[in-house]
Amino acid sequence: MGILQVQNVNKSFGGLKALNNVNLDITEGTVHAVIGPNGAGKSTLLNVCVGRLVPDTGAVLFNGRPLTGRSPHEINQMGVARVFQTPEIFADLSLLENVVIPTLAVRDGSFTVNAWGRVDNQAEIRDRAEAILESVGLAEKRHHHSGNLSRGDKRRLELAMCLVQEPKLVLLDEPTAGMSRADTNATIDLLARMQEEHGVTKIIIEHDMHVVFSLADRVTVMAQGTPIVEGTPNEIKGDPRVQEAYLGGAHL
Amino acid sequence: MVDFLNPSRRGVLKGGAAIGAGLAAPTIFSSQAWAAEYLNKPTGDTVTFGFNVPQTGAYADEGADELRAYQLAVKHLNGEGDGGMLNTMKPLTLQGNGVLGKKVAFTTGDTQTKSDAARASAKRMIEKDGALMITGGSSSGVAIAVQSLCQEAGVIFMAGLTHSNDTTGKDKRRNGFRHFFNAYMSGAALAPVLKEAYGSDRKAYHLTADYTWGWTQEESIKNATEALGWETVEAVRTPLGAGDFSQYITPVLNSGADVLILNHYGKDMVNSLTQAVQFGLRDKQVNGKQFEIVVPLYSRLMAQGAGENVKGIFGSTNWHWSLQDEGSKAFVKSFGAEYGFPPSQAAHTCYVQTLLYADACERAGTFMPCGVVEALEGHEFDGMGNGPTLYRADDHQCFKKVLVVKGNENPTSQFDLLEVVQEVPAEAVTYDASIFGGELGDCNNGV
Amino acid sequence: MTTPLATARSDLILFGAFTLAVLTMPIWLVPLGAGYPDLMQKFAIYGLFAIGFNILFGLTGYLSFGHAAFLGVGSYTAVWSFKLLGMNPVPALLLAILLSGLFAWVIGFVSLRRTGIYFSILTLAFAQMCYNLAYSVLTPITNGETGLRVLNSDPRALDHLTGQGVVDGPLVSNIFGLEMNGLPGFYFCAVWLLIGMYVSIRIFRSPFGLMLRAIKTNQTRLNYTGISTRPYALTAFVISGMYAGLAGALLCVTDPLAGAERMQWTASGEVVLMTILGGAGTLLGPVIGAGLIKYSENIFSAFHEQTLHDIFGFLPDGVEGVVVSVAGLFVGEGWHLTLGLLFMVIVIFLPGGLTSGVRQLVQMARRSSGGSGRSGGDAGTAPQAAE
Amino acid sequence: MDAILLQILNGLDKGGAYALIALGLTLVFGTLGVVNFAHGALFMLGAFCAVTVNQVIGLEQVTLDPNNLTPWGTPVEIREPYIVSWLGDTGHLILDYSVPVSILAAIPIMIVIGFIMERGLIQFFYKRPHAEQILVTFGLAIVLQEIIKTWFGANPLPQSPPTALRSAADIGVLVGFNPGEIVYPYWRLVYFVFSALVIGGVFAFLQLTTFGMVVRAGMADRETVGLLGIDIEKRFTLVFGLAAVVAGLAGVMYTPILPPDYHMGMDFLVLSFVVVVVGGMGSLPGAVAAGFLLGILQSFASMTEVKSILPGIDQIIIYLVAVVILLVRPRGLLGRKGVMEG
Repeated sequence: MGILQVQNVNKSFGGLKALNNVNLDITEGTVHAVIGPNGAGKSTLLNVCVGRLVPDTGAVLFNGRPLTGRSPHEINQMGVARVFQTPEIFADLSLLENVVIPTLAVRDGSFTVNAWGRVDNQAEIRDRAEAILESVGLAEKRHHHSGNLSRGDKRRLELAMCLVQEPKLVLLDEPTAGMSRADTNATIDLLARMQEEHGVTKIIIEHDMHVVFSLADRVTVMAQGTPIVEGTPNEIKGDPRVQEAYLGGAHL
Repeated sequence: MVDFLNPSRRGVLKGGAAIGAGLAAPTIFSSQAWAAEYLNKPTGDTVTFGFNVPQTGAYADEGADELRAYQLAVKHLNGEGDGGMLNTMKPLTLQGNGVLGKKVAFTTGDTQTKSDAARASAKRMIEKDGALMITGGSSSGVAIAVQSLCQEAGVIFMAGLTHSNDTTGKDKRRNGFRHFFNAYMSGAALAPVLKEAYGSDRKAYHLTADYTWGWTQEESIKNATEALGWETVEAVRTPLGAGDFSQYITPVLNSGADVLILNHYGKDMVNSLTQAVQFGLRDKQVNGKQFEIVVPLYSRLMAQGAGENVKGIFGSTNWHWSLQDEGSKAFVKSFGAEYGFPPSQAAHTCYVQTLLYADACERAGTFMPCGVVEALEGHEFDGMGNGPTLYRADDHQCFKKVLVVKGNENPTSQFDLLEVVQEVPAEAVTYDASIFGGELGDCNNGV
Repeated sequence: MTTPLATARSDLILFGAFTLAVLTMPIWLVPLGAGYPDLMQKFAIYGLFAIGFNILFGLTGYLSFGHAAFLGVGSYTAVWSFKLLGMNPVPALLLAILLSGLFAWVIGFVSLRRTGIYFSILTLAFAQMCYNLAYSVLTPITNGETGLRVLNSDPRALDHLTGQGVVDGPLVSNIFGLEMNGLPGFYFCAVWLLIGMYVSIRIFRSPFGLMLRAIKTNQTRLNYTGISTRPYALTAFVISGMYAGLAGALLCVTDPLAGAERMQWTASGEVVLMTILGGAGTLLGPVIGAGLIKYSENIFSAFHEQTLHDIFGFLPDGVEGVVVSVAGLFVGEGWHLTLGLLFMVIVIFLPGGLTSGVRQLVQMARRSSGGSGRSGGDAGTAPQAAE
Repeated sequence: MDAILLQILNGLDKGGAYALIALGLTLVFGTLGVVNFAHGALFMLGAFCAVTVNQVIGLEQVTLDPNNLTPWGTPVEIREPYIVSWLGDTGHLILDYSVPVSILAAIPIMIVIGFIMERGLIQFFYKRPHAEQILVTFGLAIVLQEIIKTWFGANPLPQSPPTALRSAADIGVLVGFNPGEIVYPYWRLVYFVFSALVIGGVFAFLQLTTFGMVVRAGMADRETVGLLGIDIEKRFTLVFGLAAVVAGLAGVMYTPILPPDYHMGMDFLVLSFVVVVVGGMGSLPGAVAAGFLLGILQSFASMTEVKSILPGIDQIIIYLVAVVILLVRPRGLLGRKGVMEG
């Protein structure tokens, strides 16, 4: 049994069937890519997994516990982290503060009023935060305003914010979307390195085949709300159904 | 206890003049209070009055008129101008050379028609500018709030426009004095005139501003009219500043009432009267009688705001510039010459209050509040408009003629909006001081 | 871009300087014409109000348009405490903080279900309901238009117990006979202002404060970081409501009268303006904004033609007349005009408020004097929105 | 029965006014994303257009009568409007109809004011946070009202409806009530019809013109419309001008009901925001529906029968409705899902 199980999930928006009886089983420790043409339901699937959307029917289980009906912060506290298509960071805060917050969230839970101690006196939190910034290569910028970072650096920071929580599962929504070739490659390198160092289970939603084939252990192809093929990247490459799904997608 | 309230360098600090004056020593620490018998005892050659009037908000024009009157009063006290009512005031002790030999200076402030702001402004006058007397205001809430402040601080308060029974009733104070008339007196003065004009078989409908002044007026007018034999059909409270009163006016139409009494003041009165007239109330026949509207408290500024809708509508007022007694004529003449238009009742009451205070100081031979209180209590005077007047010792309320007025049908000018129907003598509106309760307490010199 | 870092030491220096400035107000305000007790009390009290408001608005970005309601609740509670318990300010303050906190909890609980302008309108609606009712049907509790005051006939149980029940002068709040008006009243408020400031500094630098700032920047991210944002925002709301209650109670300690206008939406708007004027999210800004607005309210409004003639008397006659009539538009009756123009100028040219304007000036001065801004800098957390 | 009918009439009339004021506010918010606290001031400026027009066409020739002195010793002034001395009875007629005539003047004046406001100030605040928009427009509102106060004073300045419309119409008779039971002022009926026409006009304009189409598209998705290469800036200015005209006209026609003073904008500001929010931010039909709903609810809450059960309900009804709507249906009555939903 995998770390994340999607069981018979259906989700419609008005008349549009976004997810049609989706089943998915993610093995712990793997990088699992979900690909498919626009409108295949990838993002909806991801939003169902993190609690942003509630499925019409079906369930999502994480380590055997249901995720459906829980709010995003509860799901995160269970060990699921999320990386957004456009990096979601605390743009008004410094890089260090950006990573201190998730560190605190792990130590103090979803709500603790700790209004008296100074943040900068919390040595263990700081050390962890600085260590993770070091590992993504942002240490020297730790006092900078994170809103001024380049897109690639924002992505690194966001990854750092996820990883510092030592999650069991990370969901990445098109982590290289809109990035330059150089930033994309840097991100791939970073993700690959992280996989070596931390070995966290990851689900990656992706368009860019280059990214998928560089990182993924397994790939699921979705079309029109349903997974159509699942296999290793090499198996997927040659599958005619995949070609058709993409070409068919072009027709649409 | 050491007195920290003593003024800091009055005269130098007047207004912002001191901003450039460099570092002035904080005299606030070098208190000389132990030497003074009373708060803010003037040590230089001037004595400071505090004119606390609404400069912003709905009553700003009334406040501006009050300020004009105050400035005129200061001129006259200091022997400038034509002297105004100083020529007619009887008895008169003032010399026309200031008060007790000191020139009168003044400081102004904005009450915003809010108790908080009014008290803050009055405190500044007392604490910073060294004012010995605070005067002004255009609503009872403010008057009562400032009056109790002056009592606590130990200066004299000469109320401006305030019409609630409470000011000299349950909230009266030894250090506070009111020249203006009140709701009870409005009722007492109006009732006989209404009876004569509209008969004794009438059904009245009250619309009342939903706050303390409105309630006291409603009660007073109700009592006075019911004593005539009128019946009160309904008394409805309306939110302050409602703007559109249509939802309160339409129920009047079919209520069976044949008189509408508007216990509103200021903008509320302007709006409710305008709208009531538009609803055709004055063209209506009910119970075989012509429907009538009554506005118990009138002011010229309100009449201006309501325009032609006031025509023929009865109400009461403290004073009107068309009065022909010597005092009124003298005041209207010097005010009109100075500013080009006649004074309002608020201006009159403020002018008179200033003169009365100054005269009381002169008579008492001191600015000490307790001395002034003594000089004003039970003081009888004449020649200030409204005929012979008594400052009653029991509640510090003035008793004098009350004017019943009617909206002028054919105004000859924009100021000629009200016509005096009757000058109701003081005896007719005098009441027993105990009926409104309250305690004057002791006078306070602030030391 | 790096900004100067706020360390424990720099905060201590800031607080020390602030303390010094507050305690010496009776000296340095005199040449500005504001060195009299009532205005200084108002500076301290409204400073406290704005500091509290800033904990909500400056940190979380939730713009409450109904904070005056808590000020009013604090005031009424304090006066009722005077009436029932006695003139000692301590129980009055404690009760006021407690009750306004409770009020804030209820209103916050409901209002925080929405964000943005909806949150603002909800708080505004609650405050306006409080105001309208206090002015009219709740008069038995609030004494309506006239305002709630302490009367000699009130029970004042504790006073009578300690034999201070019979007072022949005015009833003034006092601690062991030291009356809370004049300068002692100012210092009493100043102590509370300092406590309030200190607490605010602690909150700003604490993990809790960091979470609040994170709410302002990116609530979505915070949710996906495992933080439940609403309880944080509610706590901030309650804390700032308690500050407002404390400020309201202090208003009554220095002057035992509570009026309903304190709850009007314009009063809520005033604290918003104070905070933004001085600089929302900064430590000192709200206090400076509060001071500026109270100063203009009390000093500009007191100018009249004669004072203007005194000021501009040095000019030649013709010029003086023109200058006085132009200046007259902005003071006295026209002080609102000055205030309105001030807001516009500040918002247009200094969106971060006065404190950010000062900071920009300092940075420009530094740059031009050749001291190139150090990058990196010493240890500590970073771009603190503070100075 | 008659009481209820009358309150419905009151509600419709009030609702017309609320809807007119809220319409421009929600239009500006929906297209421009600006929270305009100076919108009330536009209403007030419109009302003062009527005052100005009245004063201009009523400009008086002043002759002094040296034989007749005022109590303060100056000659009595005899005033006669120039227009009357020139045109005689026609002059009287124009004076009598000065409020409706003001509309002609108010439209260009309000457009110009709107343009100046948008180009001179608002355009710099499109990207700024709501809080700053609120502050700067609030500052502007104060400045505008203080200017009006300096010029016109603080006292209300009464404006009369035309003589023919000054009294009340017995409309109950038309539907079978006894005479005098259901009477309603002509001018209020005029106001209601007028507001219906203006609202209809605005809707038709937005529905039928290309400009309107772009504006509606902009309300739905501002970025995309910008991407289509449409010069959205210029249209923003026009939208602001349109909002100013609607608010101004609401003000002009309201003057006979509420004698205008400098503060009337602030008095209506909070209320208009409540109407917009209840209707749904950025929803034009919502603003209209909410205007009428609140108007009618307010009228009913003021009835003695209701107040005896719920004392003070008429003081708070507007806010109570806002709270309930926001909690139960945060996007407002007719707001689109997802737009400014908090």
